[in-house]
Amino acid sequence: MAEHIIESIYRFLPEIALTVTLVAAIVADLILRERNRHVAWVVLAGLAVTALLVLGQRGWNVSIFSDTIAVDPFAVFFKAVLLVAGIFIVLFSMKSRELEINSSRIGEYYMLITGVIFGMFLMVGATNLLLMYLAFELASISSYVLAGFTKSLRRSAEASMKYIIFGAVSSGFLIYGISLLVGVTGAVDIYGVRDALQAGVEQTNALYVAIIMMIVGFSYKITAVPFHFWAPDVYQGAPVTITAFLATASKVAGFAMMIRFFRISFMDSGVLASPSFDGAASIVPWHLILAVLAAVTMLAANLMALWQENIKRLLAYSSIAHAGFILMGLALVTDEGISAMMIYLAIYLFMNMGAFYVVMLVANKLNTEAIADYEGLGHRSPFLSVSMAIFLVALAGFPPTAGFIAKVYIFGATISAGMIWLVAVAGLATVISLFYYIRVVRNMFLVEPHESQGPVQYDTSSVIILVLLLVPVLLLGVYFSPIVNWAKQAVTMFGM
Amino acid sequence: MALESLIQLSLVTLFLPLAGFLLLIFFGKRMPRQGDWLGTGLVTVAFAISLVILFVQLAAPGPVSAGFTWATFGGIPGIGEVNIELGILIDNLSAVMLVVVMLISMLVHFFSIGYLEGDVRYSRYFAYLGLFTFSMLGIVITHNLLMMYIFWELVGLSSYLLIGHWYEKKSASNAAMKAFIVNRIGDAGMFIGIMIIFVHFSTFSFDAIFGALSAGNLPFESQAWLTAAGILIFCGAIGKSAQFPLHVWLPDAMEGPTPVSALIHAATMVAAGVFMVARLFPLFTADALLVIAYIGAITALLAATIAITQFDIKKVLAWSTISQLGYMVMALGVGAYAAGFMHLVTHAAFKAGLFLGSGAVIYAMHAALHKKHDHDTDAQDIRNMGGLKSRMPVTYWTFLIFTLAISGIPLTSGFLSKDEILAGTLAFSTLSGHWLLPLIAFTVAGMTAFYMFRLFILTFHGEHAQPERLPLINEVPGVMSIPLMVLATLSIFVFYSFNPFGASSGWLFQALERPLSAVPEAVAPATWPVLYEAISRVHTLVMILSIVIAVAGLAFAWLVYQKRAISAEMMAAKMGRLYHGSRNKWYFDEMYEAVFVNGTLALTRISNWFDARIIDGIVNGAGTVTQGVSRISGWIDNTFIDGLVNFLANFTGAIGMRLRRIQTGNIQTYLVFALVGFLVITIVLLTF
Amino acid sequence: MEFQIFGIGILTWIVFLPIVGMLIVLLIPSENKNAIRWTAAGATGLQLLLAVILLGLFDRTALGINDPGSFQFVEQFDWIIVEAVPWVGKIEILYFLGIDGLSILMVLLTALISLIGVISSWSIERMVKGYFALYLLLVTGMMGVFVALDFFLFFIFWEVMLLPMYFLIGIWGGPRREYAAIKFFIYTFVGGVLMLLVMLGLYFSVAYTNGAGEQVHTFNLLHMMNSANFVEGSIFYGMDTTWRYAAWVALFISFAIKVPLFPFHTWLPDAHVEAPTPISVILAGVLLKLGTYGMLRILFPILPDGTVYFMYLMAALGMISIIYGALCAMAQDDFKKLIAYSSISHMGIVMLGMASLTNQGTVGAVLQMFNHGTITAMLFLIVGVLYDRTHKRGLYDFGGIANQMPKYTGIAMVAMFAALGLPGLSGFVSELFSFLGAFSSFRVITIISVSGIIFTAAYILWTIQRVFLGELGDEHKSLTDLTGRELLMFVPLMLIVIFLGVYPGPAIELMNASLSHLVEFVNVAGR
Amino acid sequence: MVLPEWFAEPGLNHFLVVSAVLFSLGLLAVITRRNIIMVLMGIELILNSANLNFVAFSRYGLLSLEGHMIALFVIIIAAAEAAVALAIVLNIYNRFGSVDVEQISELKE
Amino acid sequence: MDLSAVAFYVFSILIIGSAAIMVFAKNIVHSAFALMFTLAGVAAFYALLYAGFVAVTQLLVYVGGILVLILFGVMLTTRGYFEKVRTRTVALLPSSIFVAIIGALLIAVFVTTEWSKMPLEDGQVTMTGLGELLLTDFMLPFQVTGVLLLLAIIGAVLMASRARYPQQRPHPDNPGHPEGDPKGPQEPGQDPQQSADGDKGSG
Repeated sequence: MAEHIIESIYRFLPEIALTVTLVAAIVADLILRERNRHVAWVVLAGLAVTALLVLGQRGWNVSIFSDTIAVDPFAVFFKAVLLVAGIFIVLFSMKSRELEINSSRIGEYYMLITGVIFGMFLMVGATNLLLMYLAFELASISSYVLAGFTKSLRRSAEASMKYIIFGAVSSGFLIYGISLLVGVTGAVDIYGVRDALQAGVEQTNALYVAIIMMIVGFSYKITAVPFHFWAPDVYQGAPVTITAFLATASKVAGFAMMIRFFRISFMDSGVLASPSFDGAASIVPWHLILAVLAAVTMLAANLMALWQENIKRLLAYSSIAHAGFILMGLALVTDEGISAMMIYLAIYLFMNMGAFYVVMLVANKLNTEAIADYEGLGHRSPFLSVSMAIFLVALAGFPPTAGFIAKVYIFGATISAGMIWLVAVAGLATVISLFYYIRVVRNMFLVEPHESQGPVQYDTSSVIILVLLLVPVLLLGVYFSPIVNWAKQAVTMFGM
Repeated sequence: MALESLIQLSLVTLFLPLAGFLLLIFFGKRMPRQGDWLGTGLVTVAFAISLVILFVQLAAPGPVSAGFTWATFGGIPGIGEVNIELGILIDNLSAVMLVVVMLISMLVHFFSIGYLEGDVRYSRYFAYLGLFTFSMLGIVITHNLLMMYIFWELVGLSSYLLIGHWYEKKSASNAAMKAFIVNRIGDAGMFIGIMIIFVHFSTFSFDAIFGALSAGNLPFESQAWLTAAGILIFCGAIGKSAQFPLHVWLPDAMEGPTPVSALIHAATMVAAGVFMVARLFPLFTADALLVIAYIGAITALLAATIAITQFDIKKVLAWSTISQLGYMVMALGVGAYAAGFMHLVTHAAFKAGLFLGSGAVIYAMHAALHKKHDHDTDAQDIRNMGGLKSRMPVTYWTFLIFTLAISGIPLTSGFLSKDEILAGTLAFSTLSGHWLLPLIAFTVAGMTAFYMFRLFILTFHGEHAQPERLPLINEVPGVMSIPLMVLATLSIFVFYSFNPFGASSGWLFQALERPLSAVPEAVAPATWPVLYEAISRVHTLVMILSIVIAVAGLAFAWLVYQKRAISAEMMAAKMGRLYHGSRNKWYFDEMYEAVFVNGTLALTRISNWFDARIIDGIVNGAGTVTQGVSRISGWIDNTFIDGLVNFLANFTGAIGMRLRRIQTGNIQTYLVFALVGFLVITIVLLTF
Repeated sequence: MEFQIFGIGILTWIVFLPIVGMLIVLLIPSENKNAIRWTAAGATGLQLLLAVILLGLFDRTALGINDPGSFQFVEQFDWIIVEAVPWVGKIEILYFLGIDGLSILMVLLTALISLIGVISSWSIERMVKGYFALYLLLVTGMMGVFVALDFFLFFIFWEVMLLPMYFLIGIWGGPRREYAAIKFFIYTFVGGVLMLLVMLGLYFSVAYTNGAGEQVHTFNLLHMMNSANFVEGSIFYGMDTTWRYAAWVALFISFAIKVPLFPFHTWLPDAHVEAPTPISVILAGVLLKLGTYGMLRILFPILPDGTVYFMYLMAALGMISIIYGALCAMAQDDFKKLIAYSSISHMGIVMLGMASLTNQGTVGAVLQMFNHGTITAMLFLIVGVLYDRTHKRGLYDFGGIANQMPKYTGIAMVAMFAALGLPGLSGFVSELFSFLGAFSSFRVITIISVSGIIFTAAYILWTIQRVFLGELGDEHKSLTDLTGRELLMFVPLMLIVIFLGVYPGPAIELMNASLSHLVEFVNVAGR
Repeated sequence: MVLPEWFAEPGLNHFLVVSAVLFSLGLLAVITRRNIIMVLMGIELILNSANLNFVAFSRYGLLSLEGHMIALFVIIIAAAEAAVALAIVLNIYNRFGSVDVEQISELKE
Repeated sequence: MDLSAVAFYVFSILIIGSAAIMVFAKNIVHSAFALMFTLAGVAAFYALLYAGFVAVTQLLVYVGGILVLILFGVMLTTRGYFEKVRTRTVALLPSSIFVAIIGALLIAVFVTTEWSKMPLEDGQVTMTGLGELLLTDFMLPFQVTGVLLLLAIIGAVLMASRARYPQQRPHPDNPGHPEGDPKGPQEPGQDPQQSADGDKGSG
């Protein structure tokens, strides 16, 4: 046992590094006192170290801490993605003017960011149902606070309130579902669930309820319609850095957990849908539920996005819609689909982050989030607008941006799995999505600015951050074999 | 002379006018005298060459042709090769036609030097004449259908350009447009006919097509298709030769300069249809030829009835041209091949003469009116003329010869050819029982004599409408009168046959031997020996009849207009409706305007409306979505206005709007929706 | 055939030269307008030079289409390789360029029209830098589509064109530019999505076995054309299946939108009317050809069963486009809009010729694509010249300018009569062969279509009458004739129009082998 | 299954039924009570019902001590969540001067 | 019906009854006390289910911790004692029916399901066993819970506290007023009394 624990600890170094970072941040906050914004550097350093450690985990495929958490290529892939998101969010936060409203507490802000990342790390690796729930809560609780970080703003306060209520109820559903699943299968980890399902489960209805309740819990995290309602309000109310974080990293982690759960417990057990539900073997058409959720999500979110006036809110709906696209991959019950999801998530991270970053810069300078105020921006700040246009175009899925590759893979996997109706819905949704993305682009470029509006200035570091985001969005559009290969290999070496 | 050099000579003839066109269009304005000498000179040279060609060809044993590959299709493994050749065929038919075209063209060039002196676009005019001559020659000397069609259209273009020469006048540009479009209608038919031929035979060459037909290879293996092809190709002739029902453009085309009318709309281009039918004669089945004959007959009669009541000197001549073209077409239709074509040749001379003569009259009238600063009087209205005999003797005498020729009075060329046509129709009716054809032919002959002399008398005899103007009218200069004299000379019988009462012994008739029909015997027309026999039987009768009828017509006109023994007004009043119908060209223009022009315009409006309202719907809606939320309400209004597809786009947007409303801001509402989602999934899953 | 410059293949050069130009343009300070213009002219000029070199070296007998050995100037590299994983074989996306008889004329046309577009853009004064950067990007997209032989690459180039076009219309366009731009954008985007779906379906259905014995999924168009490469059990496996027909329809719509065929055409008049002159030229001159080119390159050989099955549908749509376009054109008061509708009509002829699946028909169609490119480019330039001078486009605003601007009128006449299909000018030749080909496949449809040439004559002549003939208005007495720069853009086009009208043999010879082979292949595979 | 008999001996099902009722009542509190604190109390009920399941499954079902373990963790998480939630509620009260859910709905369409 | 059955019914009535009171009570303080009884009842259930340790924890943490927290919350969010304690309940009837459906569904599923049973003996549940589990299988969750609690404390303090360093630095990029709230369409002006950093609450 002791060796196992030592071994486990060795395999657990990135997470430990994150914990250390958290502690270091607390200490730094105490030491630095009024210069506490420099905590960001501590966190950045910690994340960098973590990144190194994560890189060292490549190729590992072990299950540690008595099968509670897995360190496999799949987890490493997502950890890498989450770290990138985390690093960018910290960078964003250092540039954000909005956060200065509560600048005296900025130390805590970075601690909570670290905590969220830690929780997400656990989410992507967790194979134990309890740990899944714990990680879920860990990431959530910190997020609730972060959403309300600029607490003197009414919208921020409201956002955190809505977030926590919806989140708590959803996690209630999740744990209730877990309790039933545990009761039905008698296993507390997903391998046990898999084995039990393989052996056959008699309590079909209870299993149904359990799975549906868990899907409700997951769906909240990944903002699938109709469990997405919190998202637009929270995304709009939260500080833009946190919105970016929630819209990307949080979703990525949610998807990772969901994929692992369904992949191991259901796909590996060979428990797929069958037309008859009266058989003794418990067969849950979970993938059909997911498919319908994905379709509804894509359509509803895109339709609702059409009329938005607030850019953050628009991006919120856009990110909900993207969740729909991504969810398609899981509904296919193929590894193809899962690898497509991974590719999509990684790419989605960059383009969405980029869009939010521009939104933040604009808010910093112009103090506005209204889409109407983006009119003429293309003439006032070409670089910013062109970047924004590229991100939006990528989100819409145009070649030669990475967004196109993401769509290609997810659509391709869906077609390959034969779910033509789903891909047709996705195509329709894509067309609808064009309307609102292009509207922003139109405002930026096709409308002349008023004469009183001068150019918008930004500093070099902002440009560097933007370029760092632009490069992958463009590069992955024309050369994407590394990420595709990585994703595919990660899926191949899944779990145990 | 080697026969190959015929080809080269004909190429030279062909390209000289083109060279004239190109030089004049680019450099004309900078040349001395705007380059009229260049155009005229080149055409004169070309005329000389064409004469050489004619003599060599008449002496030669048979036709010569040569071609080159214009385009090649297929030819890869598995697919046979299709070569599309363009080339030249010189035989008696084309050699004669070549000379006719060049001669008239040359004379018209000379005449134009006087007639168009001082015109704004003087060099442009000669350039276009060159272009026309080139195109016309192309039709004449080609050895395939495609090239014929190509030049066919080019002739239409030059006609368009020349009719519209004075395009500042709305009526001129309208007439040009009308000419082109009406011709296009005929050409479309011709194009379809050519397609039928080509798609089956994979060649455009006359020889190859006739050869294949003779071998019993029919388009789509059907005689009906062959007949259809023939009739469709003939549609081209209907357009170009102004046959009923596409005859409406020719009178309007008189808006062009008068020499142009002489060249294009009397002598050559309008005869191209006749030439084409002659050229493709072996292709036509008996049924097709019958259709052709009737079209010709109807045209001849229709135009003649209209010509009787017109007052514009050029319009009368225009209708008479149509009528004569109908004659020629009818002749070919009944199988009187040589007669029809001969009439083309003789008609070319005297009708060009008539037009040039009328041009001279108009020129003189115009000059006189100009001197009096009278801009209201119509220089072309014969009611404003009269008594010109004394002032324009050369014109008078030449005009008289032309009028006699067209009326078919013996000793003229017109008598020779018309006589043969009448004989042909009568012979045909004895063979087939279509007695209507000779009836029309003879009636028209009488009417022609009548209306031509009506024109002649009203113009040159009697009192001038405004006697004080008469002294101002002067004879035209030599450059204009000499062509008239040349043409008058050519309207004498001796140039065509030494026997003034029988063309069939003349060189021209002999040279124009009717080709053998290539169509299967069952649908072929009566062969030439059979028809010739019938003609021989009726020939004497016809000759007597035709002379009687022509003289009767002449005499009647003399009585009415010279002697005033019968009042023309009273006759008109008695005729009542008939008179008005004739005066108004039987309302063809009005009818076409109402049906086709307005119909098309209505169709365009409908299409446009459909395009803007119905089809455009979806994107209208879509575009509005992106144009901003600020206009939502206005946009919703549009929902109910725009079309069906628009509705769909709006529907999408509306769903978006509705869906948005559930985002109330109340967290508990959200939870309820989520719970509903949960409940629905659960119930669905547990129930099914 | 190999032809390299600095070790890089000529096709890569020809595709990416504009991108190089774009980067240079981006580096030039925006005040330096002339340098930017000259850079663009240089890039497109070099491109044209390369295209002419291509033409010179082109082997007319090579078949191309589905025969990998006979493509010319081929450049083939692995671009994206995903190694085999348990559930799916090796995946490859190629950087695969090459031309055959089908594309050579299109490459030439693109290069030519691009250069002429730059010359015509000289008068653009607003945001010159952005304009030319986008313009050059657009040119790369167009050229790329014509030389790509990998579906993925093709699609990328296809979509790359969209955004520059949107901005070029949306920023530099006329008063309703925004509407026109979005309309164009949405239409084409819908087409793009449909194409994407079909492309992915094909990709999963097609796999070939490579030298190493691995099963490789590929976007290589040539592999897709081989029906033996369709994996058994995949969605597009077999012949004449519902899914194959569905794919055919989807792909057809996506191309038809670009053509544009009735009833997918309504973006065109708006886009044309609002676009600045050079963009109209590009749009009509090149962009519309992409649709028909795509059909010949992709739709016909990959889904021959659907092509044969839906032949009559295509012909009928072609027919409707011809007549409907002509009728709509006749109803217009706006010169530009009229030409836009005439494009619909003329592209209908292309469609009709292609649908016939005959040798003459397809050759005529491709030739018509080329000729329509040159002729309509001229027509739009003609409108542009007038618009530059008077800022009016209404057909009733003019009259009698023939005397005032003789050179201009002469050139306009040539262009208009070429559009009308007058023999001796290039338009006739291609219409002739299109109709001839079509007639052997569809008699009634072709006969009805031929009536379209009458309407065409009507609206063209009417236009000539209204604009050039008649009395010259006083306000136009000061109009000046063409400048040297303007002549520079017209003269080459006019020479081509006349040359191909008089002697089309060489042009036909260029594509004869490939298109014969295509027709043969489709007919054999589809029946 | 005869009813009285079923009632006679409370087993797994009985506890689960109580848990279901608790769960429903929790939901009811969450969606009907306008006071945020009441909503939080409802959430506590939901968590309790889940916990009850775990323990019941430990007692009768396939689980053994793991169920107890999980229940313990859930209780702790519930506490943490409650603490944060109440802090957020206090913040809300400071901003809005009210803890009525309905009034805190400025973020909406 | 044995003693455990009696106990079961007694406590279940207690739990459900007080939970119902909690949900339906007008007065929030009443609700809080009703919640206490529910929680205690659940603890009793745990005891009935041989989960003594869990029962104790439930009492300690819930009744001792969370409930007190809630009561504090109630007091801090009401102005003056029992003045505005009464809270509204809206759409009670439809909501109740709706929730009843969910409940009925759950109950139906639970009742009709034949559960696999492996009853636990009383003796199996030992503190040692729990402790061993905690240090072996549940080692990681145990550790993670620590982090979670730490973060929860940081978060709760952050949300409930006033600013530590009232002074503000101007942003390097923009010397303007840092308070500026990016204007969203739904962001009305703030209540001056409640404006930034005027936090009255305390953790």
